[in-house]
Amino acid sequence: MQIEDRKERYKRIKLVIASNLEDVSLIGIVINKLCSSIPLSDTDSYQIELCVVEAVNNSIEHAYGNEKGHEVEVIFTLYPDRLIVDVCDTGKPMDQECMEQKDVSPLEIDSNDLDNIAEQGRGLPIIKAIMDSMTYKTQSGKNCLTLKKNIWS
Amino acid sequence: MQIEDRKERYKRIKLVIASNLEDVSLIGIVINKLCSSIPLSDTDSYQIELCVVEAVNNSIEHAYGNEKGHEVEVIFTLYPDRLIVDVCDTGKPMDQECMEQKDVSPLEIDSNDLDNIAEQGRGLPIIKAIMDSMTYKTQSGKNCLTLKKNIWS
Amino acid sequence: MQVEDRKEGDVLVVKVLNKRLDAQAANDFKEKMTEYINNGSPLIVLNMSDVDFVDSSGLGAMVSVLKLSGGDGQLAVCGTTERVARMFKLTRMNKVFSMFEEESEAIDALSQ
Amino acid sequence: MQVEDRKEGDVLVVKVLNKRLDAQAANDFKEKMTEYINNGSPLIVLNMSDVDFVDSSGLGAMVSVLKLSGGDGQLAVCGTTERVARMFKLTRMNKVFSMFEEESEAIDALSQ
Ligand SMILES: Nc1ncnc2c1ncn2[C@@H]1O[C@H](COP(=O)(O)OP(=O)(O)O)[C@@H](O)[C@H]1O
Ligand SMILES: Nc1ncnc2c1ncn2[C@@H]1O[C@H](COP(=O)(O)OP(=O)(O)O)[C@@H](O)[C@H]1O
Repeated sequence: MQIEDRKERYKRIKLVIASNLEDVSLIGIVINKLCSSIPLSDTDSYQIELCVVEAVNNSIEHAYGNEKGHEVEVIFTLYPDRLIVDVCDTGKPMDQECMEQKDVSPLEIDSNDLDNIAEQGRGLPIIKAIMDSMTYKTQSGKNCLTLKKNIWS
Repeated sequence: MQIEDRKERYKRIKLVIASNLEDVSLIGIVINKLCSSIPLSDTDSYQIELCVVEAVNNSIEHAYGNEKGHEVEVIFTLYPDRLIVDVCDTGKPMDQECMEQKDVSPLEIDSNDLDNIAEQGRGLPIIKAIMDSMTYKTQSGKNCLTLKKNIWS
Repeated sequence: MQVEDRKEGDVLVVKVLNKRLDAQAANDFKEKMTEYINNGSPLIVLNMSDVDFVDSSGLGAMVSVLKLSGGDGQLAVCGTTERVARMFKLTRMNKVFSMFEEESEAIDALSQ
Repeated sequence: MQVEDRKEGDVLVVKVLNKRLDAQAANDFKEKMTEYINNGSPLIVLNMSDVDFVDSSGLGAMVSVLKLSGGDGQLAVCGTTERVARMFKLTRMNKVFSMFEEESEAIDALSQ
């Protein structure tokens, strides 16, 4: 976290786990609680928890290829009008294509054609459907997926 | 966090805030939730929250002398039989004396002698009274207060 | 991943006891369910009332189990909590799985 | 730090609206209370029913206010939640402050 003047009021906490799927639920539980204490509704808190868990799973599974011993950072920053969650890893960066293709449309399916219903690929579409914005950046070896949710208070 | 084989089963999450009293409540809320989801009772969760908040306040106020822009790390590790919370800073180390003097006794007071009732100095005694052990170590510029609570399940 | 099972006529009722059906639990869940199917239980009711979190990996595992079981005439889901039901709706899975509020309704539906 | 106040006869009832009386809020709390005392409200009931967390800094601020007010004939505390009451017990503060469950009891005690 940088040293900075807090020109705009915010609260921030960073959460770090090892690249181990066993510990992802801790991130989920914590994000849910932080959201509900803003306070956001149970539904909103759960949906944001879901997005963050999807992003952390992606870092572990795709950026680190399920290799243990790396770190995934989640930075939760609450501004008066919005919530920003950054999910960062130092693994293999994501193809820009993955970000762009994953519009909300992959959630649409033909429910009668069971064989063609995918077993994967819903993580980024779910995030896109729930959050107000999602951006991805790689800088000096660190990849961050930034999720934004506007808060109406 | 080191790379390590998990010989003994545990779950771990690291929480980091800037040395800013405004953000300490985030640590408190999160620690409380992590404890209650172990699950510990409401009372135990609150008491552990209190100890961790006292330790984080001490790092900000004493180790960093209320100077902003530093980091306080809280590492929550849950083993099958115990909970370990490390509170770490990179500021001025604590005198070993402070640790040793602070027995549970400073909580004892003469309630009729209002003038002599202290306004400070209850942080470490509270921690000693609630946790099963408290140790302090400085290593290569990093100070860690380690709190242990046994878990009966 | 913990489950509890019992027979109701021809139907096997499987209750998921974990609170989270997530990336960590997904493979184990798939294996357990595959075992049930391979051991000759073609009609399965999945009781999800204890599950309060499902992510896309958990959902993927459920889709894979549904395919293996032969479709929604063979597998029914019941008792999803409101938040999980919402996740099913978001991903259109409410149209893929036969979903029931009560376990008894799900058992009846498969027993016919 | 937010408080709400009202007069009941000679007694000023001050309700703390923050959920946390912690190191961040302690100074502000002390200043607000000092203002009440200096503005001529010697009898104060402090309603803590909305506060669900007090740390040693919050406690220290309360002790300082108690001293300034002139002792427990002048200041009474009411409505502490169970967890906060437990913290008062641990630190023996339940013997230092006059504590009441109900606001009305605290007002009565100071009004005599
Ligand atoms: N953090 C990441 N790092 C690298 N690649 C990623 C990351 N997140 C997503 N991807 C890529 O985008 C694809 C789609 O991700 P997603 O929609 O979450 O589905 P799934 O994880 O089920 O494959 C992944 O298969 C992967 O190739
Ligand atoms: N993390 C720390 N770093 C440096 N000094 C500390 C730290 N924690 C405690 N101390 C020292 O120990 C003393 C007692 O601490 P404590 O019991 O928490 O009471 P208080 O913070 O109210 O003074 C402090 O005044 C300080 O001198």
